[in-house]
Amino acid sequence: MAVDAKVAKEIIAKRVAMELKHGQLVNLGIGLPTLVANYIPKDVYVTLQSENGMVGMGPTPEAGKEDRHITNAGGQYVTINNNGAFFDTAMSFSLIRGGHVDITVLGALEVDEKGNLSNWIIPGKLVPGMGGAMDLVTGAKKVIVAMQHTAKGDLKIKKACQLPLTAKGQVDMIVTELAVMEVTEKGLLLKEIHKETTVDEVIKLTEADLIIDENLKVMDL
Amino acid sequence: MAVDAKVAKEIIAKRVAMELKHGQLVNLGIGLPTLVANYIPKDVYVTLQSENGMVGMGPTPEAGKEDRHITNAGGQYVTINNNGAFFDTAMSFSLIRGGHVDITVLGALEVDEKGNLSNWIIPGKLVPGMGGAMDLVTGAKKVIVAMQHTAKGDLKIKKACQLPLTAKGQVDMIVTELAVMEVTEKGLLLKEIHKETTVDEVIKLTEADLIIDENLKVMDL
Amino acid sequence: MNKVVDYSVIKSLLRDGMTLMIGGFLGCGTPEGIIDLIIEMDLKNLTVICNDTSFVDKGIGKLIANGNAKKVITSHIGTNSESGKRMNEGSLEVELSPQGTLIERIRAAGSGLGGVITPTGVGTLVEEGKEKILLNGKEYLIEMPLKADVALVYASKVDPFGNCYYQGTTRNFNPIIALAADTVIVEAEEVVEVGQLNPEVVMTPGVLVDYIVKGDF
Amino acid sequence: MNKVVDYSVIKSLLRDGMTLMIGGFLGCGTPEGIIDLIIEMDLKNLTVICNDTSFVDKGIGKLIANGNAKKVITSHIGTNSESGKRMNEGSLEVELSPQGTLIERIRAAGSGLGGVITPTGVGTLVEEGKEKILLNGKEYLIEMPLKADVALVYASKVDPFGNCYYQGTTRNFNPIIALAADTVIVEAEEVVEVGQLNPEVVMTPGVLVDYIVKGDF
Repeated sequence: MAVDAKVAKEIIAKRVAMELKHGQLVNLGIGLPTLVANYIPKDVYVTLQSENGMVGMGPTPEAGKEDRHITNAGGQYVTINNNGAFFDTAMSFSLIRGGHVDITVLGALEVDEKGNLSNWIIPGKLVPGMGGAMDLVTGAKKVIVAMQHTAKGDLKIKKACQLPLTAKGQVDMIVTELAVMEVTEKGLLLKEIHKETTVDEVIKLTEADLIIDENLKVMDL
Repeated sequence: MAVDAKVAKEIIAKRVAMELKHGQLVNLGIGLPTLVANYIPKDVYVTLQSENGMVGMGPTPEAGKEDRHITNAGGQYVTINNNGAFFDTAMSFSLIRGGHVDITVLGALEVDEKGNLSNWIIPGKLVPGMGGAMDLVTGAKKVIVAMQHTAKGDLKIKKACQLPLTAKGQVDMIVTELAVMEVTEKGLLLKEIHKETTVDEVIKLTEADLIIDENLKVMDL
Repeated sequence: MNKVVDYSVIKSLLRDGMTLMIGGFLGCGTPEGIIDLIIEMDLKNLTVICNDTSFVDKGIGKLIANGNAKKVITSHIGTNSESGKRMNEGSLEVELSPQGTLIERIRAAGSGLGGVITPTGVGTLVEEGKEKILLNGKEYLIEMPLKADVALVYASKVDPFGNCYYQGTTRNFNPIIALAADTVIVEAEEVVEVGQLNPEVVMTPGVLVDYIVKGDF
Repeated sequence: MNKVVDYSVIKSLLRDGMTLMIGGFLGCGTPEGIIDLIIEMDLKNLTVICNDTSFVDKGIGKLIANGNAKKVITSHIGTNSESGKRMNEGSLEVELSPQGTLIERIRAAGSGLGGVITPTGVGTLVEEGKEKILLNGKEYLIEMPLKADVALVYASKVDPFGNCYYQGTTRNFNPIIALAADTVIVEAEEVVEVGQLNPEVVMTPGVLVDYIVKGDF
């Protein structure tokens, strides 16, 4: 299955959106995870958090209506819904680390079959810092990694992460354009594949061992 | 020197008030310490904290003007000045334990020459609890014990507190109707006495050893 | 989302033996209607976490006087004669925690922190049975987090989503306990429409709140 | 008490080698005028504690690009290419702290707590050189408090006594750093009269503030 990045991201965002349940508090990471907001079903009301200090984050403001006092964790202008709330960073991370965030969706450089995640540093090359990612991954009730299955041919779903970890054993689910995998005590459980791929292709593009779910499904997008 | 409780308290409150400096944040305990507010010089602006959640506490409201949403740490109706602020208990104790309160004034059951204080429990007899006193005594920059020199003839200023402590070695100053004493590394330094008492009387009514200040003064009330 | 319910729903959420956190400081900022409901239900063996046990006839104090609590974790019981009496009789267990420590223990539980490192209580009875730690040459106690099954929160104003605003000193423990319980119930003086509360002045975000009941203050 | 001064007074408070905490999240809620003042003064060897190093041409980012800082304690430097470059060259020391840990370390210093007991960072590079503690069967890191000589706080509105109000997401680190520095300087978009801010919506009590300057935003 060969799709371009744009299509891949759309598949991933759509599939992740299906994980969100009515009433949940959700934190969407910068980049691909942000796209998830576009696919939340109309009958599912979720509250979006931005870790710089708000819940009830609304859409991007219309051009000319930006308020420079209201930005998201990526530094972009956003809006707030009329049931939202602003607060300071300490409160924001009380929500995050305290388990009040139901789902956090993040990208990854690497993720492995034990639920380890690496997404904040490539030593000697790229040192952006962890920002709020370590707290989010440690504190959120459910951690979903949303990323393209491979990076320019390199396999990102590892037997064991080689890069420094963001958190140990905290990932619950991995969603790529090819597959949906759950981290279980026995290892990575392949639960769904995209209709245009095969189990063999997914196995080939995954370094980690995969347990094939006996109820393996096709992604229902 | 024999004075009734009312006069004694007035002397103590007046003398403590002289310790307050312009711009300070001050917490006055329930009872006698509250009276200090009545004697703050007009040219000294201090901010009063109430540990239940405000700074800028104002006077008791006029009868009929009480707002049941505004009470002090003793549960009584109070007012707030127009430069005051309300906050939650966590913030209130960040101010207290974090050293932002310049002076706390409290009563004592016993206080000793090492600056130990007992004021929250008489085992088997009276167990009110420590409330915010332990945090106040531990966190405030300066701790002043304001109390009558003796209790029905019992000496309250001890060589060593017998009752369970509120905090260890945190008291800086003791003000009674008879004397002003400072806790120093060498022991209790007698700095001032009331004009109607004598050093001998103070020594007699104090179990702790007293070092007599070479500049011993008469309280200037 | 409208979380406003009536007291019959609140009734279905409360049970004997629960651990409750209740807002209020000497009765100011306490959800009185829910207190009365508990007394009417005559719940037993409650563990109550609160700043103080108020007065015999006010707020949390009524639960003590009525014998609903088997244990109270609090900073002060001196204003309620029933607390001391029942403690001495052995019918009420009292765990005293310094006020600043108590609120930080609740905040720690609600904020995913493993404990509180505080200087308060060092060298006193409070340190009994607790781990001590030396950091930068200073001694501290490690105090453990406090969680509850249900938080009973008072609010002056609430919108149907659960955003809370607290007037004056009613705030006290309320926004902190709203972080630290499995179920958060708000009793409010006034229920306002969504949009009536400016997001900048919301003191407890509605996402923390599960149920709202309109009180009669 | 009127704490409003002009920039010349602020200038007299700042020196080479100081440790500064500065509010802002990717430039939102940063006292830009004081940043420009530091650049004009060309202060050296500053230690800067902040959420992130912003962008090369915005807020705290300018201090990095201008070489005023010898060390930064922060959670993210990825949006400012100068931060990484200077770190690799060895002219800027970077201590990375997870965002939630960073703000709690500042809060701990400002609240008189001896440290922070957090699960964040366990099993990662963040735990290097730090004490670990096992509480209730779970592993935590003990993270140390962070203090500063001066906190540079942005406020949307301030009254002359120092009471601050933060609009929108400008709040971020500002109310917390105001607790943790010897001297607290507020740069505000608007200075309002005493009494204009409702005590219920004050987000930093004026008692914490030492100096106020009117900014030009």
